[in-house]
Amino acid sequence: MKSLTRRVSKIKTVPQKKRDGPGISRRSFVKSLGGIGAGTVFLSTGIAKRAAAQYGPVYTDGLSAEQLTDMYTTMLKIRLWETKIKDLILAGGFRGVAHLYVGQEAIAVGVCSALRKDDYIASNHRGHGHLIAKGGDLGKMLAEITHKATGYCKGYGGSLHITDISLGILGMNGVVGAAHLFAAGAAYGIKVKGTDQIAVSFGGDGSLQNSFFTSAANAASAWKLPWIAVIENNAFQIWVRSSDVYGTQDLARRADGFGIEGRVVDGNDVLSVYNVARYAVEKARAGNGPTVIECKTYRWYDHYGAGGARIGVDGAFGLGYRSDRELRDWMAKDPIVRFRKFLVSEKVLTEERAEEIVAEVRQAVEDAAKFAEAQPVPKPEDGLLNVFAEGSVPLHNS
Amino acid sequence: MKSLTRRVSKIKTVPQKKRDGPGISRRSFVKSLGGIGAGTVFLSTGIAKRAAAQYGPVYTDGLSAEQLTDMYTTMLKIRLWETKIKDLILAGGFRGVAHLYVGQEAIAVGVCSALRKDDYIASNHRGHGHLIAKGGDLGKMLAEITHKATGYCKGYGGSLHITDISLGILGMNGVVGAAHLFAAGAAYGIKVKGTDQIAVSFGGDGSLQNSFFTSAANAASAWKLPWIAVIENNAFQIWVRSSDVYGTQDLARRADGFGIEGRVVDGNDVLSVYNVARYAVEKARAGNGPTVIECKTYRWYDHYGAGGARIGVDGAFGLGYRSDRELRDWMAKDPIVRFRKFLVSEKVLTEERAEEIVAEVRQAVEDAAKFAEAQPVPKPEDGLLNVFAEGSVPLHNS
Amino acid sequence: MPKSMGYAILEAIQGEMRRDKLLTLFYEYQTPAAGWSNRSINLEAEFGRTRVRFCAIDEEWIVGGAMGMSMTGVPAIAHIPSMATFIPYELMFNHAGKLRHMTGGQAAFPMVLWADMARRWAFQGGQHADAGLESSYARLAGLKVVIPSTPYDAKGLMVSAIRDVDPVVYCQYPVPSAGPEVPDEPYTVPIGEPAIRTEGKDITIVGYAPQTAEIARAVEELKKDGISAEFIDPRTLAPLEGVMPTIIESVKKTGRLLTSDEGSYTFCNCAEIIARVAEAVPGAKFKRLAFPDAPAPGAPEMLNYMNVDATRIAAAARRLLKA
Amino acid sequence: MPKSMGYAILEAIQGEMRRDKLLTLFYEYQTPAAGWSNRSINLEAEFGRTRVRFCAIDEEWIVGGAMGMSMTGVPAIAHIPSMATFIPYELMFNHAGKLRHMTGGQAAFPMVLWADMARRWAFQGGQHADAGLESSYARLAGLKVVIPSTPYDAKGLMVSAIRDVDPVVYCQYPVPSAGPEVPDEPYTVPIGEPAIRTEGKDITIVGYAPQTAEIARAVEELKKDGISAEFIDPRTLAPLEGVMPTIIESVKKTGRLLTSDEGSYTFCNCAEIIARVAEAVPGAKFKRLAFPDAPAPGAPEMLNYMNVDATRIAAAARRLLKA
Ligand SMILES: Cc1ncc(C[n+]2csc(CCOP(=O)(O)OP(=O)(O)O)c2C)c(N)n1
Ligand SMILES: Cc1ncc(C[n+]2csc(CCOP(=O)(O)OP(=O)(O)O)c2C)c(N)n1
Ligand SMILES: [Mg+2]
Ligand SMILES: [Mg+2]
Repeated sequence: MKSLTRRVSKIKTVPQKKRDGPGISRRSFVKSLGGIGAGTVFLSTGIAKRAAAQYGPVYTDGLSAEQLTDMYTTMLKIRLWETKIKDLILAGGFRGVAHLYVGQEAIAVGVCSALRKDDYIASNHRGHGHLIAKGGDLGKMLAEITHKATGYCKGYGGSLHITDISLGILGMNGVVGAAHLFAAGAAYGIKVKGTDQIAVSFGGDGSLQNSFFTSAANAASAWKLPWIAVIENNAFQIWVRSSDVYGTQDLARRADGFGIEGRVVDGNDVLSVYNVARYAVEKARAGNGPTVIECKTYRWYDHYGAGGARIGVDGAFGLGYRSDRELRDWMAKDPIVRFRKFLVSEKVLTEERAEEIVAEVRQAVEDAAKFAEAQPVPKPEDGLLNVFAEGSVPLHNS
Repeated sequence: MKSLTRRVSKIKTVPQKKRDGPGISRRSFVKSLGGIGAGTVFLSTGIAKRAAAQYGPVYTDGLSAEQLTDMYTTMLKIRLWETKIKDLILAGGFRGVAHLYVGQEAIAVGVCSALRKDDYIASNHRGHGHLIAKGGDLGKMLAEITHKATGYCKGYGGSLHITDISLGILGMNGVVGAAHLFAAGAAYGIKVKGTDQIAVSFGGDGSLQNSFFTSAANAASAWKLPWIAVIENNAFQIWVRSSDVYGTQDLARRADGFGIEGRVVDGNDVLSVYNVARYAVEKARAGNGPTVIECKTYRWYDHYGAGGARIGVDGAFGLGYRSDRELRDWMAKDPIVRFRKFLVSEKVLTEERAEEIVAEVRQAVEDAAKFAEAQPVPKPEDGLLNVFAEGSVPLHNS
Repeated sequence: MPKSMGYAILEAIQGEMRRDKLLTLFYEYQTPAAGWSNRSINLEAEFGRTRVRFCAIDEEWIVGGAMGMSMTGVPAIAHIPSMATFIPYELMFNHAGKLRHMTGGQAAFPMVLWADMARRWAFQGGQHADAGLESSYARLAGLKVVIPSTPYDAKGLMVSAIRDVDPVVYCQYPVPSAGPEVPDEPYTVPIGEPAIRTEGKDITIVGYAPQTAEIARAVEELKKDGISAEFIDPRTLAPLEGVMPTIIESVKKTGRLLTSDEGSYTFCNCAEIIARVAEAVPGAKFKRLAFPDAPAPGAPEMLNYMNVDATRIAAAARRLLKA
Repeated sequence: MPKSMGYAILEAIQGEMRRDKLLTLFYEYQTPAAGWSNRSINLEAEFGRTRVRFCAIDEEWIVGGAMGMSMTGVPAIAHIPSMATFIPYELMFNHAGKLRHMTGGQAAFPMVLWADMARRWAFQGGQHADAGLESSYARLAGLKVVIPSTPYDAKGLMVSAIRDVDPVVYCQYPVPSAGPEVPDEPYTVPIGEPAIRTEGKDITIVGYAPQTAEIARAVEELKKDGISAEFIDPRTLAPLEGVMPTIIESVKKTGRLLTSDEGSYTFCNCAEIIARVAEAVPGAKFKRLAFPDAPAPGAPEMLNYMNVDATRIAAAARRLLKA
């Protein structure tokens, strides 16, 4: 058999300045104001102060109205695109599976808004939101979820494994917790390359116990790796309540044992998440090591699929392991409604514009669904490819 | 093949009173004084106070002179028996290997003196000391280390695997960290049985990273298991300094992340170790959950075998990864010399009696060596036994 | 309604937990309860949360905790999910499998590693659709590995596994109900005994769990062509000493051995069986069917192309008879 | 003084680290330095502690960190000790081996898992004296597994493993120096090519690394009896597609295959080879020698009784020739 030989790596250092994310620091805020064209609204200092009082002191004032609107739009994309998937599943005959992220949108968007395009994220089974926030294409994602030949993974992987290395997306992963270790490894690679990238891993409250997290945390702490672990504490591991199987209430405490800073944040508040993420990102970029961020949140749907859900209705009710009342309480804290109210009250958006965006996103979701539907299925014999970089493996069924 | 069938387990609850260890509580101290025969010296309250000032407040006053003398004797047993092994290795032709415990005796003896006979310990590769402190027989241990048919494991396991379930010794183990998990499992079993036993695991500073510790700590914390992890921080993992590969200085901090109490103690001071262990044991027996105890110490010999050592001389010098000066500083803190001084100054022992005990232990060590030497080697075909409880496995080499 | 495999297993555990007051189950999220109409089992409700303990996502705890517990005389069942089967592999390898021998017979692990197995499902990726993992356990000294193909065997083998003093890996594939009815009372299916599912004289076919239904269909197809196939289900994969005589006798009679695995080709469990028969029956002819050495792709188009099924088994049998 | 296997491997890594400025080594305590008289290699001194990184006792980090790093274009070598070989097994199984396929070709892991192997040493217990573990890796889809038996192959296979874009498990058994001299310059031994160590016509013997010396001695012994044995060292254990034609050709010629493993019998790597030959060469005769399905006892009396050695190999060959 032929082995494909790797090309020798060349060191490609990304200069500190070439930022293409929203990485505007407090110090550069006044400067960037000067360079803004007409039509871009900024949060006034008064608003920044009120936001600071509400969310903590640091970064919100660095966000332009455009960026804030993008964040709102992205949250909607996740919400409406996944709601569409839920409806497709309920309609029957769906060519795939999904662990819906709805309810947790503030986390993906808050974190990824603090990242550059060349930063890495490693994601888990409930990762659609992370990928959309990092720039994933709705159509190609849905094509992959339905195992089409032109999906992100050519139909091999499906929902659980959507990957786009070119966007820094190291992939969703079906093994709980693995993302933490791979991101920490990527963070070590950043040290070797000498770039100022960051590697972020997303994991649920269930992702702390297998050694993936332990190994990542120790290495990141010992060698100050640019690693950020985002723990989305939605209270459940399938139906198991984390409080029944863990000895601490705040999972960010796990970080203490490794000498890592652990922060707890309201995961339904996109600006709070952004603030903490931005802080952690700047710290890591400056070479000051890792942060663990625990975001308290709740998932609106069942662990998997669309059990308890209905077409055209938000949320999954009547599940044996949680009360409808608990869900309703959390739905009242809808991160999108909350953020939209803030944007409107602060005049970043008008109600009309906010509603227009909903319509635009809804259209984009319909387009994505049509795109995915129209895509071809994979060729049977392609299953033998891609085991190794070159060649195919032999069939053994005849 | 025949399968051996397990007998149905019967619940055997050990009543709280039937203590055969030194478990004399502060409250029973006065009572037990009444029952002491002539010739037994007790620490006076004055001494207890001075000890308290030096070591922390709690338990030393519960120890009888007899118990203190036993602790001294056991430390000497470990020291002299292992020194003998070192000399045997250097003499050549030794039928076995050893990771010497010399220098760390205060930890094994401090901890095991706080345990009952029916408590469990799970030990690691550097575990001779733990086993002797838990009641292991010097002759049978040496017979096992030299792979004799009458050793603790009939010659199969050797140094790394000495086990005596009847003494609560779940075994030394060659895989770093595994002991933590097995002890925590045993602790869960104690909960199922409803007894008030304790399970203690011993591990080095290197034993925290693999998931054994993480899994043990979380379960013990979540369900308040009677588990105590003793971390013997002797600074090195073979030649790797833990401070170079961990993000925290005090390894007891690792406990915090699990919501477990973590204590740091001078591992060369048997009474300090005993105090903390006793505290942890009483806490666990009362159903109040686990403790992690980090003991700072140093090993006098090389990681393994007798490199850098000489017959008749204490300590291994000239090792590339540590300075002789560092070793000498630690040898100056010899836990046995220190404890003996204390016992003499407090009149628990006279210099003469202390010296007599040295001679007695030296004799016991010589007897053990002679016993081991005289033991038969295993029968070749016995290698095929004990894979399963019944029968033997087939040979495949002809 | 016949009992499902899942129900049969819970019934086995229920009976043993009633019999042995210490027997304890660790699991993750696979609720140990099942039922229909007036029949139901709920182990947690019956035996309490200490003995029926749901755990964090921590397969090392589930298996390692069970090992530590079993070492001290509390027999244990450790239930782990399929994609995590190999997280506790080292524990089974270096400790459960070895320590009895290394301690000269002292250390005993009366435990069952109850491993969920996946199948080559469509619409999953390779992590959630693996099969054949039992051969990695069957390779380890000191472990027994059983793999039921019917609800009847599932119950009887679980009872045997729990009562065994040695560690047993119990592989549960999701297979449809078939075979004899499952009695309500406890009974054992001995570890180490194969089952001859169909007697025949022209060709021997060996396969198990996920392949049982396909092989059974292939045997029917072959019958139509007048070919009499003998179908043997090994039921125990380690140790194989008790299983091989039946297979070897059969191949001595038929001269031909066809095996079919849902797992990947290389080191699929039947490779070991073929190698043993090749040594014992010189001149026999062999054919091994299996999934390729590839992960399972999610798209059914690719997956079906790679899977073994009844038609392919029957075709291979016909070819082998002509060879 | 000829280069030892250890030195040859370090020389390979040194050359590749000079060639590729990102190549990074994670290890635990097996100091990557060696030398004698005026020759010496010290990777940490030459390349610095970032690229030559000693780690905590954390095989999951060493392998998983290397995987994450390699996914982002930083090729990596993960060196793990023998008794811990299976701690990162799940990582290699579910991730390194599967993710290229599951991501439709996107995810690449240009990494080498450099696994120390033990041998059936005396005076160790079974945890420190295991062998044959390579078959558990060879079983996993998407991984390449190589196993050098001489210092020359050790260097050439390490260079190939490092340059390969796919994950390679590199199994280093401690074997004495033998075979051709090791050039100072980098060179490759291709993955997937076996070596015919001795040509012969009466019987084919297959074995590797720990068994090489014993087989070589047995071949000499047999020669004295006028028996001409062909000794083939597979060198690559997965995928076997490149290796099998040579072995199959040989057995077609000799009609007899004898294999010898230091690992346990069941699923030893040669079981897969026998099963493949049995299918390809009907009528051939087979004999498999291996350690029993038991851990290795520490006492040499028991161990030697169980081990395969040159005398037993030669005797088995004679018997097989008479069969
Ligand atoms: C190692 C491992 N064990 C078990 C599973 C099965 N499993 C899939 S998702 C899940 C729950 C994950 O909970 P959490 O991490 O909190 O994420 P959430 O689903 O709540 O977002 C489990 C147990 C798995 N995929 N991987
Ligand atoms: C899981 C595992 N990895 C590596 C080894 C090899 N090894 C044996 S002892 C040791 C060092 C242990 O250090 P520590 O835990 O601090 O104990 P110490 O030897 O200092 O008492 C190592 C790396 C092992 N036995 N097990
Ligand atoms: Mg959760
Ligand atoms: Mg140490």
